[in-house]
Amino acid sequence: MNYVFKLFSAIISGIKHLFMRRLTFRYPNQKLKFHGDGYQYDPKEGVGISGYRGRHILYLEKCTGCSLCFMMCKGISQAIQMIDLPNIQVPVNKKSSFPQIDYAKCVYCGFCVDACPFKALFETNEYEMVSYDRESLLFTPEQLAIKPKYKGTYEIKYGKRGAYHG
Amino acid sequence: MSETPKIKHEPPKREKKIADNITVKLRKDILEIEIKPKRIKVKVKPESIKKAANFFKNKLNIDHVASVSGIDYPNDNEIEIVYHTGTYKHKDLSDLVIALAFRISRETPKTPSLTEIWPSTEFDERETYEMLGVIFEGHPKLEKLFLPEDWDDIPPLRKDFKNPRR
Amino acid sequence: MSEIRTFPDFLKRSSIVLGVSVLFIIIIFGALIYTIPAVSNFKDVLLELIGINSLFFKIAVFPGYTWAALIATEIIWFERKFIAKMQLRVGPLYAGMVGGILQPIADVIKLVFKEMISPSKSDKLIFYSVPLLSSAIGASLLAVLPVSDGWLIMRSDVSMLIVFAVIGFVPISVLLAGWASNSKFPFIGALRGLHQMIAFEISMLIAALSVVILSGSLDLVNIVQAQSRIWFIVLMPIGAIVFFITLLAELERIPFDLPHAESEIVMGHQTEYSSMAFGSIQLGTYIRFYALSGIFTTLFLGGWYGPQFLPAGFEIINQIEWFTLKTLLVMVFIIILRGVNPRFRLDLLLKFGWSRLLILAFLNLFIAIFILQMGWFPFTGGI
Amino acid sequence: MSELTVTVGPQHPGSGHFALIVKLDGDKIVEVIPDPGYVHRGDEKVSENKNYIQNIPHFERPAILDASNMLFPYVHAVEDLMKLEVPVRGQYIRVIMAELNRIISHLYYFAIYGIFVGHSTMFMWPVADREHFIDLAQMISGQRVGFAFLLPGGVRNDIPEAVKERANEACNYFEKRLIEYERIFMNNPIFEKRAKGMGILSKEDAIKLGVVGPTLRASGIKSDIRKDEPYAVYDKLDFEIPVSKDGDSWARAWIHIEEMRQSMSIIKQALKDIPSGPVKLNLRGQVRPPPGETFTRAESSRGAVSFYLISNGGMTPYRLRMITPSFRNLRAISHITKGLLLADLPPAFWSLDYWPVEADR
Repeated sequence: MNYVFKLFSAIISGIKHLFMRRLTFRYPNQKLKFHGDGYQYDPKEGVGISGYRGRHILYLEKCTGCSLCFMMCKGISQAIQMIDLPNIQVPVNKKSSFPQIDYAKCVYCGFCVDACPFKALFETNEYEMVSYDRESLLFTPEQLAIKPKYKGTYEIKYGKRGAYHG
Repeated sequence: MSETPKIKHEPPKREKKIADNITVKLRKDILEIEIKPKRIKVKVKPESIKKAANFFKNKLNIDHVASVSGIDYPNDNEIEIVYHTGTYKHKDLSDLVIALAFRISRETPKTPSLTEIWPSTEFDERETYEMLGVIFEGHPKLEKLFLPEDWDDIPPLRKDFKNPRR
Repeated sequence: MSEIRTFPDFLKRSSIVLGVSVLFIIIIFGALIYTIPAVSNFKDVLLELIGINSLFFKIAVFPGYTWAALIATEIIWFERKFIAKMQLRVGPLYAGMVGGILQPIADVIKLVFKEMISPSKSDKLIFYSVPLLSSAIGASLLAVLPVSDGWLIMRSDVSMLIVFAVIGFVPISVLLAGWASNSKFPFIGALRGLHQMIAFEISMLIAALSVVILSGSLDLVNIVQAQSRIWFIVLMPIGAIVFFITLLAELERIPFDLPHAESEIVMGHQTEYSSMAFGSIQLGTYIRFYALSGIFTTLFLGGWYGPQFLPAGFEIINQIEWFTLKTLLVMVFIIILRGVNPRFRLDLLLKFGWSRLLILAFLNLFIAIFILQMGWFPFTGGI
Repeated sequence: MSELTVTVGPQHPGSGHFALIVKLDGDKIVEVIPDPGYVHRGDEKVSENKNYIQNIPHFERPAILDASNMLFPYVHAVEDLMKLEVPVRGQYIRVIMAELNRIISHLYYFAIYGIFVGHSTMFMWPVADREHFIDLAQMISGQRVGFAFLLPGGVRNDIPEAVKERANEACNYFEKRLIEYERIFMNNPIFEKRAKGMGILSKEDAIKLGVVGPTLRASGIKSDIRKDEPYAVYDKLDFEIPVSKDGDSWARAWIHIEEMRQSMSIIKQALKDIPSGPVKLNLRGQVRPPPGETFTRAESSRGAVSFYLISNGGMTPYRLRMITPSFRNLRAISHITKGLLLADLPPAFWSLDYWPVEADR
């Protein structure tokens, strides 16, 4: 008899969920809201500023080409390469050497941001970088310098009929 | 542990007592004994490892081995084997880890297996065998565990092993 | 850059092919019906052949194969949607206007255009005859399914026996599928299916037998008529439960889906099937799902009986409505059970089947005889 | 009767990235020989080529669902050698992340358990409910899976204010959901039939084999590193350790349910008690411990994970031994599956929460 009662309570529990809201997040139509503008790092305090760790943004005018991010990434995922771009003239960067990031390899740990002492490399909210070939995932310094426009408005909300993305 | 290492200057009493107990019973076999809060490391002569292990099991209520680690010291031409042991039965000692260490020659790394005393060492000893080439005599199944069956290089955790891809 | 053949492109092409062929069939039929009326004699023949009262219409359209196939495909959609709701997800969404209602049709189109693969050492004849057999078993159950008083394909004095004779073919089709595939998982799945179905079939027969004893007839129409006052589920709840559980086992549905348990034996006897061969096995399974739910309705839930809410003259439609409604409710309940239960294990299942269900079935048989002997059930033999 | 040898895995729907060589007598299991190593990547050797910061994303990888718990003993080991005092707020944030990770990992356990016993709803619910906690972890750390959040000397960043409210809401919601989990899965008679009395690991065997974590506690031994050897701020928080005496598959699943309850209570307490202040020491430059050796432990979601770190004062570890709970629970697989039926093999070994990548390292 105990079995029947337990089975019955399981069925009731199942039926109850027919009246709950669906949690499914319909991705291409809905996009998640992140707080902040992405992960940043304050070299003076030595502490990061919380935010989503997505695609990087490179401030070309601040980058000195010191290759500290390259040194850090060498032991993690080898995604960063330093390349010379003579057509970009930055006063602090005599050699015009900038990082180039391969997002097919990047693990988004953000230690390159921690390694940068000049606030030149931050991370942003953008994460949509799908392509058919690996070459398009290789982001040159000019591409990294573009500020992404990410707009997400959906987040999990808790209502009477359960949680949902709204 | 990391919390308050600076406050405790002298070795803690409980650990000191256990260490004294070990020193008295195994005086002839011990080379060195290190005491830290909640950690004791006993270095013994390689030939008396079984005696020490039996003493640990029967007198100190050490009932399991957490790990068997091998460390390669090419400069001393020795391999150090460390058994980190602990106890579940003895409630007061549950935070204590007693390490049983000994060094063997690098050319002929042979040592008796402790699987009869602690069955929990079986896989660890197999791993040490394949990673460092230490032969545990009397082990029921001394075969490769993680490495591919056709591995024909020197054991990979030896310091003179170089990753061929680098 | 090589040309990438994207999916929508492929779908477009295949839907064009399908659309053209459907259009072709419609034109031919239209031509047959509307251009030949000059020959009035022929028109009468044609009407007799495909008219609404003809046997052909009943078999092919309603309540026969087309209707059952429609219900089967839509119950697949409904099951996916329903289970999805229970599991806090959305299920099919994009095909069709309302909640992906055309998803099963898209699936069928996909299956039709897939390559038919068979294992190299399989017995080709048996291998490809199993999908046909599976569909045929489901379809032939429909023949005796009494959807209403005056609207059924055939009426036989022994229609109940026909039902069980046809169900008896299911284990054979499963075994043939497993054997002909010449592969490990299908064979294990087939043996499991065989074990399970044989273990449960006897209980099923005995549970149905008690219904026959009470109603005094092997004719499904008479059985329904015997329930005009009181349903058999009220008189014999144990029998109804036993029959329902054996029904689940017969349909290989969770919690008795051992013959095709994914985490254990991949897809059981259906593992090696692909394309429309797989599709027609699935279709057959779902038609059988509908038919057996209909049998349960007939035996225990009073068949077509229910309050009349359509005006007089529409009795048959009313009956059909009630029958369909009850059958769908049984199906929904089976789907709910799928949502909340894990899978049995074979030895537990056999023990359950032989030692519990059989005893319960016999107990129910005694109850039925007792009720009959005490004269508490006055409607034996129909009204 | 002749013995039949069946290899389950590594390409079987009922195994992970490892193989089980099963010897069968009819349908009964005579012996199971686990064959790990399919996802071995030599973490111990690789770590000798990386500096102490570069090792952080790398050491999460063995158990990516349990990232923060895996890093806990590693950062402790480095801090122990460098004699660092971590700010209290940083310790609290570490504990919050670790407990979030524990819930995420336990929910994944239930999802796979559901699949192995054929319960599709029990696969979907935990996957859906993980979303709440992954979302919280993403708010705190900025990543959804591999957080790389714990550093020697503290944590990467402070938690945003909004987390407090969201975490409370999520925990309150999930506490109600756990009751439904019990109704539909744990107390389902069919699941009870399949799990109760299956894969029993007795107390003596558990001690002898040196298993850890929920597996150990299900066998009746009250052992949890968080209580035995309180690290971070676990001694300031009030929580219980669920213990069962049965030692069967059902008991192990039950321990997971109760631990999720305790984790939520810890998260709530920690968010309430958290003091203000810095979250990280400013180490200014490279992390470079002095020569020495240390052995640190932490309780991950699968049990005690330990790091044995030997430094010679260089930029990289001289030798780093990583002892993961799955590797220690691997010893129990052949033990608990003896005498079961083949159909019970996947649910029985999964009840140990065996994670091949973590065991192979």
